[in-house]
Amino acid sequence: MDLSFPILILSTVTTFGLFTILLGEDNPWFAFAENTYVGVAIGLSVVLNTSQYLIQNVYTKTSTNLGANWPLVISMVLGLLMLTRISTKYSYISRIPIAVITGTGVAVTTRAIIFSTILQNVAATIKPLLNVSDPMTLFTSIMVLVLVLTMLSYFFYTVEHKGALKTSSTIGRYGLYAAFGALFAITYMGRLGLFLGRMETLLFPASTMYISLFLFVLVLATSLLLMKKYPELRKKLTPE
Amino acid sequence: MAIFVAMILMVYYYMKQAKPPYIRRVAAIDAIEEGVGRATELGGTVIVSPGIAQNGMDYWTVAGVAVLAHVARLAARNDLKLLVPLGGSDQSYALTEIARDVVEGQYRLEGKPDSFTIDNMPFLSGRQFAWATAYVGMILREKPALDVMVGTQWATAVYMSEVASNAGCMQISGTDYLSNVACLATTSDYVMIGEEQVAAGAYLSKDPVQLSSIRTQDIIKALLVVLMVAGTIAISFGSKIITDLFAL
Amino acid sequence: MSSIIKRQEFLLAIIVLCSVFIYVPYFVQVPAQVSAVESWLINTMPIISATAVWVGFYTLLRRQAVRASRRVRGWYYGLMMGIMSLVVVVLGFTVGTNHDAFTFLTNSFVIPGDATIYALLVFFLTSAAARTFKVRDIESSLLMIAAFVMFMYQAPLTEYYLPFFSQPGLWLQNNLAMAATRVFGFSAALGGIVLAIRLVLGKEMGMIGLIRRKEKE
Amino acid sequence: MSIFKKISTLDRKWWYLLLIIFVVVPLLNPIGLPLKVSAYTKEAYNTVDALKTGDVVLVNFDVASSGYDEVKGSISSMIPHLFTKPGVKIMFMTDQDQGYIYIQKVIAERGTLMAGKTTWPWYQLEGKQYLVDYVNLGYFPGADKAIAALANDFRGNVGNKDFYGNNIGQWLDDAGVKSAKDIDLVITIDCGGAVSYFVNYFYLQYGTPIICSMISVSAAGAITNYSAKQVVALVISTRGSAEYQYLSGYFGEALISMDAFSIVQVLLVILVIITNIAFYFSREPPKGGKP
Repeated sequence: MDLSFPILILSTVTTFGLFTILLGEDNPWFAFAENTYVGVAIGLSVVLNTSQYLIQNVYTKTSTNLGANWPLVISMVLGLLMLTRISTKYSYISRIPIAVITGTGVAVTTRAIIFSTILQNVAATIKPLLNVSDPMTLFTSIMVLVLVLTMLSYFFYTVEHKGALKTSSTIGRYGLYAAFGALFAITYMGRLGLFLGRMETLLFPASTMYISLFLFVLVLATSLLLMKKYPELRKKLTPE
Repeated sequence: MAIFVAMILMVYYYMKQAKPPYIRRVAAIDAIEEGVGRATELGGTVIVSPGIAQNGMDYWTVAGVAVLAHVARLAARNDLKLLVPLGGSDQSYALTEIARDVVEGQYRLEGKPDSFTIDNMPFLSGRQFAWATAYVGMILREKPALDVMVGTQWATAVYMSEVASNAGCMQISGTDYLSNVACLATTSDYVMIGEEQVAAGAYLSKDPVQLSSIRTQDIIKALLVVLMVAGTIAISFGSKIITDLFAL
Repeated sequence: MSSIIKRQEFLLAIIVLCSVFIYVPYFVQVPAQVSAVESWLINTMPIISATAVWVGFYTLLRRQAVRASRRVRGWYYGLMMGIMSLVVVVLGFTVGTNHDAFTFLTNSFVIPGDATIYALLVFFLTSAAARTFKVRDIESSLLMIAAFVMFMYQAPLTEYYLPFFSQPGLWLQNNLAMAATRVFGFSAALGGIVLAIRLVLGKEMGMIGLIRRKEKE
Repeated sequence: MSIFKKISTLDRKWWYLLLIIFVVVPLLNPIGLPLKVSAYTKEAYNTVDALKTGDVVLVNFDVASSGYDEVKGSISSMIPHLFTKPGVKIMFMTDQDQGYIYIQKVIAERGTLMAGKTTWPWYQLEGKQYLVDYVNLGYFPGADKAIAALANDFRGNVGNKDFYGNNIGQWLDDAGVKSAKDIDLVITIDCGGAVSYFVNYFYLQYGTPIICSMISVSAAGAITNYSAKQVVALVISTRGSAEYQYLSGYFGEALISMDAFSIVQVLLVILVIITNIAFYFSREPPKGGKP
């Protein structure tokens, strides 16, 4: 069965329904798009996770070779303890897997940053300042060092910021905000590319464009009408 | 390893000393109380996200939970409606239950266990964009007075925070990568940068023992500054003594 | 038994034990059994998480059912969400994820939804820029100027006609942004390490909330 | 109310409307504003163009639906360009569960079914046929762990089956792929961070040249890799895609969108200038805290 036409209609409605958030108020289109989208997404999370971790990992491995994979049974039991959250009486048992996951999770992420973030970045900041022929390279090395040091000084919390530290932390703060500007622009460029890509799927080929245009006008007009002329009806048609 | 052990000892030492160090105020963290105050005046609602936990329970997420616990306690004390939409990534399911447990615990601590309703902390899928859509849907309908977004927040944080700002919400946010902090700096009223968020638990506790652990961070930062300056001088004169130290 | 589990020392002991098994093999050579425990712990995390999703799913269905039975305004939207998720779960475990019915639902709602929200971000960034990029104080001015230079460098049109923006733009991208990322990394990493230590010492506030709850009862 | 006051308090809906107009109009009527090709993209084009008979290329699709729109331009030009190089053997892989969809998509878009075949993977593109000139190795879960494993023991981890269950052992032997060392070029299309894994495990171990096309959020990190010469070339986001399409002659959507791309960014700059002038003349006390 060829479902591409209903998919096209529904996906375009979802797209424009979600676009109506730009009008700044709730309306039936947004509520419809939101609730169907979230509903399917929840189902998808349940299905994908269960099949990926519980079926493919635990079930397949333990059913084929229990002897080598018995620890996975303990994992599964720990996982099942999570289900005690549903009961009010026994929910305290769920804190055992919570403690396991917290202890492990924090430790795994922390141990990696000692090397990857701190040591490697310190090493990368250290650049020779003498006998550098290219003035631009020298300028860059000095600026990076100065910026890193001043920005770092902005993050001193237990020393009062006065005197030299105040100057330094102020420079650091300014540097940080300038960097924010640059990063904002870079991010903007990326998001713009995504938006253009999305618009292209709605506009090309021409047949899609007419459907998109029709649905766009329909969604926009009804939303505006409900917002401006029939606020009571809009209220009635949206969830609280 | 040596650094790590030294740090444990240092933190422990400072905690034992329990001498309250001078602490510079962090505007974004102080603003939480201000925001709750504002929400109380408006008789309104508070919406909080402890993050999407993209990497499971990492330190960002635990820090986010600490902030959530703080807001939850203030909300319980002031009888505010606390909304916590949960989900956002395939690793967020454990966080969902942890957050519910922590908030419930805070309500009990304030002696109001009956005010806690788990339905105000719904699970809204493990897909970032679907979760964010439901989040903004809640903002549109409930019109909260304060929006706190911490922990791991990715691209959708800008979406949520602009809708919240449109709805007249005060916003405090913090996240785990700098490009996003930059975007949030333009959309939010207050933004936590780097360790301001990670160490929020310590700042919030107001307990001298805990505050001392911040001292340790500063000492290591000072050490890094010294190392970088010394390393630059050394390498400028052709010695690799300090850079070799880092080439592990 | 229940009194043991309720004690905070017991939970703290689990956290410490897990931490030890994760940290030690990373820094020193250990016997194979210890690293086996390490990888078991890492494998266990997603399994616990994947089971927890069912709790979330259950609470969601219950919430929507309650709302529907109380006939709160717009209850049918919530019911639709609940039914949709239930249908997807049933389809996923019966006909499988490659069946037409399943892909119909994902292609109609989830795929366009994801792409749309991502595309919407540019609108929000635009209005945020219009609101914030004002010469109000030094910070916001710097923010604006840096962004201005980057835009001039990034847009093909201005880069072509106003090439003098390329050099500073490139410099901002490669050096200033990099320096800030580095410092952000330092700061957050130190915070993270200290947080990890505080967690092991039982001082982390969020988790203490979790542990202390039963004491007051 | 003065005009300035009006502008500085203008409802954001008008901004949104302007944005839609300035995107849709140039998309439907491209005018072809000038485009300067950056060194990053030029180098990517030259590297692909310089491939010789017998070279083996590994193409990784680290592509997910959320970021696809940003890299689809580089996919739809770089892959066909790669296929035009005679005698080059191509292996596709992905480290995303949905990555295979996009591999099939690019091949189906420009390619045709092979004679007598009706299903995947039997497609030909630019004269290259499946299981003769290219194969799809499939999905390797586990992010950096997967890439590390591939680098250490390529054949062991790939096995003898492709994504569709065909036997590719002989093909790999004929192509001369015994280990990761035999790969002459890695192309990775990144919506996540796969390039850093390839740098760590392929470049640092074997010196394999890497070309990376990525979404702009990851650009800063990838440029650091490029400056350190760990990556030979970059195709950055939509802009880089358009440049590649221009160079390779595979004109497509990214190139069309460049007009809108320029116009919107200039529009934003102009709007910011206008609001600032308006703000200056209608100054009101700043509300709220610091940004």
